[in-house]
Amino acid sequence: MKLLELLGYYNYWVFAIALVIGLYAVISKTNLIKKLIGLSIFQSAVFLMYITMDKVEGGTAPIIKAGVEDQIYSNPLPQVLILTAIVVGVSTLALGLAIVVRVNERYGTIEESEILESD
Amino acid sequence: MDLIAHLPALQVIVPMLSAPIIVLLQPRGLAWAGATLAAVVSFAISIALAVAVLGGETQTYSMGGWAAPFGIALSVGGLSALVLLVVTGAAAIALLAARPSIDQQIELERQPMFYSAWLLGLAGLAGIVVSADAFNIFVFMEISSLASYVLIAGGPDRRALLAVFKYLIMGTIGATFYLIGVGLIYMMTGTLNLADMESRIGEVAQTRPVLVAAGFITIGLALKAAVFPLHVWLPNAYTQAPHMITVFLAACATKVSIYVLIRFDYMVFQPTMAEHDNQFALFLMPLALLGILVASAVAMFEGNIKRLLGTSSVAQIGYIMLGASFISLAGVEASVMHIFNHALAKGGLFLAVACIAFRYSDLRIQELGGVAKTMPFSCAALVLCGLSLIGVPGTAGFISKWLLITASLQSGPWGWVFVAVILVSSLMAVVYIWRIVESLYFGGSTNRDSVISEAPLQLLVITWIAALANLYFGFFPELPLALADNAADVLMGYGK
Amino acid sequence: MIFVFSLFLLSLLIIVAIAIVQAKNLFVSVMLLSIFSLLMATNFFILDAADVALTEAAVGAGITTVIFLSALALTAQRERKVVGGRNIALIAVAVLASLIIYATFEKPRLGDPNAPVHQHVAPWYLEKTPEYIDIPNIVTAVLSSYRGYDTLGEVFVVFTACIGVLFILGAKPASLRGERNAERAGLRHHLIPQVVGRLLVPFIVLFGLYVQFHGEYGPGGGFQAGAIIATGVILYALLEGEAAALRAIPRSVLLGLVVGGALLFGGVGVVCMLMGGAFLDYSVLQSDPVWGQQLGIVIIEAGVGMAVCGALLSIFHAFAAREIAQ
Amino acid sequence: MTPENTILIAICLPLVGMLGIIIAGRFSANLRETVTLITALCLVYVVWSLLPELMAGGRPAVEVTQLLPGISIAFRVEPLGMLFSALASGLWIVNSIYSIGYMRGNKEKHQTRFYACFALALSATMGVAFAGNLFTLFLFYEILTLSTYPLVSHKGDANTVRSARVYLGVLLATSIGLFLPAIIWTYVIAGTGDFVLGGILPGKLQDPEVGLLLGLFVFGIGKAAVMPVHRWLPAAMVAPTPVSALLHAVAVVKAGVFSITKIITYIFGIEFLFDSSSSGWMFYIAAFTILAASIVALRQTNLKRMLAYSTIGQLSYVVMAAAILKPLAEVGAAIHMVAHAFGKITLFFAAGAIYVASKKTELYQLRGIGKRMPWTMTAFTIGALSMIGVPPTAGFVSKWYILAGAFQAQNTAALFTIIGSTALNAAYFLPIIYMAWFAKEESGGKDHGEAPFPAVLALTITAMLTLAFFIFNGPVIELESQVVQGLAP
Repeated sequence: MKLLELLGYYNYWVFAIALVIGLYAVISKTNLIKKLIGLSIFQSAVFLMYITMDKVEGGTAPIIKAGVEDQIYSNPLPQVLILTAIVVGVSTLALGLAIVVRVNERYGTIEESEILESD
Repeated sequence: MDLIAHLPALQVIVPMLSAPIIVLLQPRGLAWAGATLAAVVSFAISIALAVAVLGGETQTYSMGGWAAPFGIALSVGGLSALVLLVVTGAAAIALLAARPSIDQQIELERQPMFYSAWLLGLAGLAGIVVSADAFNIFVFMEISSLASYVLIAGGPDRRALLAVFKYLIMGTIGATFYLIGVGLIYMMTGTLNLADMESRIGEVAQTRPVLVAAGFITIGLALKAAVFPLHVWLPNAYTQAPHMITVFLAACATKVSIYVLIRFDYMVFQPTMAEHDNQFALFLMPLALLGILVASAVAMFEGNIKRLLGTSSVAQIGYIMLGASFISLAGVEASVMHIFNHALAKGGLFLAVACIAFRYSDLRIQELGGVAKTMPFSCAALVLCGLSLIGVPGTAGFISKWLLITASLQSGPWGWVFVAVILVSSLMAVVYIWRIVESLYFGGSTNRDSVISEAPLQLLVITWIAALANLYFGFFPELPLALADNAADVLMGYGK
Repeated sequence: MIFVFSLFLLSLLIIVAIAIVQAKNLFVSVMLLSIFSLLMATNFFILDAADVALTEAAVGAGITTVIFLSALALTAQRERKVVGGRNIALIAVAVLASLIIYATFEKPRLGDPNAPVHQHVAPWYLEKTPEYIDIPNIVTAVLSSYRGYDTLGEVFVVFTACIGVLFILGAKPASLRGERNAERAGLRHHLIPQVVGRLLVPFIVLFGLYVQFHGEYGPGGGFQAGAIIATGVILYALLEGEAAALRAIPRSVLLGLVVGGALLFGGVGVVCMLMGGAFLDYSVLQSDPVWGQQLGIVIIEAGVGMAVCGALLSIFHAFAAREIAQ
Repeated sequence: MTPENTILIAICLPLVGMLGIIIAGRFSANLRETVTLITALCLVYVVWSLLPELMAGGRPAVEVTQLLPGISIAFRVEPLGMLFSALASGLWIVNSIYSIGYMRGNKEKHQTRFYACFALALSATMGVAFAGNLFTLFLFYEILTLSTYPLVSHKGDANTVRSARVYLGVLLATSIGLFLPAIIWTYVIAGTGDFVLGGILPGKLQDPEVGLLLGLFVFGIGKAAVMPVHRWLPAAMVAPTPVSALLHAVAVVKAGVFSITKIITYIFGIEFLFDSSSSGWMFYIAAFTILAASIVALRQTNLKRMLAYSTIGQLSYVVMAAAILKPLAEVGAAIHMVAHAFGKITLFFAAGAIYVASKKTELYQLRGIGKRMPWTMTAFTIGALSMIGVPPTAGFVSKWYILAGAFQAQNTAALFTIIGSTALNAAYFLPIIYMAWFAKEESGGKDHGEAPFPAVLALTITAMLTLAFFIFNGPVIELESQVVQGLAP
């Protein structure tokens, strides 16, 4: 049980660390695509947090098996939320990349520092 | 179920389901007509909703027939009704006036997508306002955000792209922070419904995840609401957006985030968490005051008229936050009223700017000398809305400033400091509005032929409707006041 | 054993994340990001979230990577060296990390059946679904009925992104150079990918259809199916060339799919309203409420699948067409 | 026409006139000026028709709208406001006649804007005069400030615009920074801002705060030009002379001292202020302003700037008279508004007439001008004598009442101030009069005669009024005595 407990914390820590790695990339990188890559990590980390909560000891995926009694199922709700969040994430990313492509066309670069100089 | 009962759902569904149809309307002008129709219908729905909740009853709706907390519930009270009026009103007004300006700025073949994104933005904002479910708010927040990125990216200048990229990054960080906060609360309470959260959060209110969640939600929403100093995305985005989009977004986009912030905080955290109201006030009040002063000061020196007005919005958001941070009936009422009145004033101002921009593409103030001679009506509307922004008596802006000052004085020993800040910033507002007026009316008219070439009638008429609304609600503020009263009662009433 | 494996995977996740940020070559970063998503998906699977794992694999590792790569093809491959500003960023994120880790110590421990999330709302779903909706996959039930409104919102997020990308990339490019046009005919001249790919594409599409219609019983549903089918078509486009893919499914059909899917979903909701229920209350569709629910779920899942597949493909083609135009 | 309607008509009439002027301005200058004169005549008729009601003790009042609970736009006519409105509207006619001569004589541009803004300023003046509460007063006070900016910056060159910005900046900054907080404070402690005889503050405010609030009011009402917020008035002298004459001798500056007097009598209450120890400073600051402004005026070389500083000093007479806080002095304050208005408008008219005829603006240029412009300089002499307070001019009457009030209060400082300032006034006016009539004109100057006829007509009328008021002042004193009725001497 100790191991499971540790693992539980470990999941959250990995969430925290991945989150800030992503955020760090967003803040400190000046390449626009790199910023979006950072944003992608940042969002994925949150998915891990949600999914970590749905786990129940001895449980299984929440797909009801006919005729099996006393089966413990994991929580379906966080899964539903994250399904939505994943799609939201990829949508944002696609839009961001489309903007970056246009930035590159109009400015000839995707480095923020160079763009700011040319304006 | 009768039609009235369906109104909260229709408020979102009408613009949302119109959006895919609009994309298919290729022939010239049809997309605009369709989008405008949808927006006007939404506006009518929000008026009906406002009338329905004036009695003080909250309209609720269970999506899919599943009762909360199992399904997603919608609820519309006084506060939501007022914000809905602002959102749908801004969309309807801007769309009604939009065609000439948009024809000028967006290529014809891209217009259907543009108008569709506009409706999606409207649907997203309306969806946030009616929702009573924390996660559902996130989903609609994303619809509205993505749509506004698209709309701003329609700006003709290449700087629009950079502005929108920055907005996208900041907006996504804000939304993700909100999502983390909601996740942490869900972890501790097992529910996503706001009312259910309020009732279940009590026993775990002092646990660390909930404390951290409160922080994440406040910061995330403050980022989306452009509360100083998290506002850096706003002036650029407003400056570079197509003119009519600036009208729409400036009138309502950040206000919806403020609405969520106020609602979440007053409803879920304050009644349950000891000392939270003090922490909330302590956190927001300095930011609000700094925002009011710094942004007003910066606005005095801005060169571009749109950027100036955008920066002034940051200060105005400060007023709204200041009212909210008093945690009192009068404060909340002032804050809610200012949401309404600032939308009127800023929407009108940007409409007038759109009129001017229709004829003069360079919007730097010193380049606009003597424009009043060629566009007397547009400039007069700009002056009228400018007076409202300053808060001159007889305009809508005065009502909320007066309420805010009264609330400040009731807030305790520091009241006079707040009043001083409000007055100083009003003075600064006089200066920056005056700079515009002076240039328009008394500026160098060297190369202006005095042949009157006003903006198209469609644009002008709508601009004047907005300008006169500033006067009307300056003299007859009963309707928004009643809703704001109701909102303040409800917000201050949680947990009591 | 599985926990040790999980521990290992999570550690790897961090290492990969650091590598992504450190890599100077953007192409490498994107490939690593794809691996990051796969690791994430594996983790989700270990945590009993089969549906999410499937989606993360299809969307995160598949579609995201493809879009990133097509954007990279249009921009730069390497990032420039950054000067300054790192320390502030480091301090900011360190504060954030410690704040979150501070919060973890009062969280319910992993898998605790007494955690609030397992006590409230969720048990109701597990208990009542057989009675009200009667489909085995509870995730699908929650997704498409209890929280169907969220899913509708999600479809519209994808829709917004789709028309957004089309709108933004619909602007006329600054310069039109047609010279690369001829070279970009896919991987037709490479024999092995060609053969393997040709074999794979139909299976992927078939698998997608299976996932679509099996969503009520096992992991899967509209999103995953849409993403998987889109992946299949994109693979086809990579093999046979952009033009061939567009011949197979023209742009107008794609747009039709997106609009049709979104309207189908919304339309079901409106029909429910007209038949006297609340918006998206499928029970009123049939005389037997349970059948009504099942019917509604099948239809809206189809709508979701259409919309997601069409949107993702439209986005991909918008980027790919830009590539040719340059 | 009930008295209630009359009030609203008096405020709206100039607005209607303004529209008429704008429309008429598109067709012909003659038509435009006819509209101005007709509007002015109608306004006088409307305003003066209220007089019998007031004399009989009536106080017509009307509430237009309530914005928020407790905050309304309301009007109420009382003797002070009646006097102010009658004065401003009456002199508008004379001033319009003068403007026609001046503006045409100088071939000024933007004349339509000039007449239109003038009408707007008059509407605002009526609003200030009839305001029934502090809020309404403030509203029209600000409209008056804004509507006069285009008049001050009329010339439009860089120097003018800079001065006009000083004008606007000082007036707006003081009104929003000090006047508005004072109003808010009043509403908060009294719960109302209505003008009630005897005041609304007695019993609600303690001692150091009384002085503080009074300070906010006195300095916040920048139009009264109490030092150190007087800088806008010399700056405003860049305006065309008719503007200086009506607005900066009558409407705008009188709106300032009128507001202070009204606030002292109707918000604080004279007796309440007299009894509180922290309000005494107001008297000294006014006395200081009188003397300092007179000394500064001595050193001026430009005629209009000298008149501006003279105005500052004369305005503080009113403030000082009000600050003596005795019934006779309050009557004196009201009468001095009238007396100074007649005298100073005459002086400005004369200065403008000199400018139109000879383009002369500096004092040293005036040598021997009396022979070329006898009508103008005679009027100027009468105005100057009134400023000094020599009988038989209007200035003597008001100074007499103020002195009487000072005796009532046994205020020797007031006595010395009045005597000192009279000497100083004499010191800067008498040399000019002497120079104009008896000095020999420098050779090589422009050959000129009198100013255009309308201008001369106007200044003759006001000079006559200055003389007439010495004798026919009974009704005014009777009316104003109503304000202080029932108060212990």
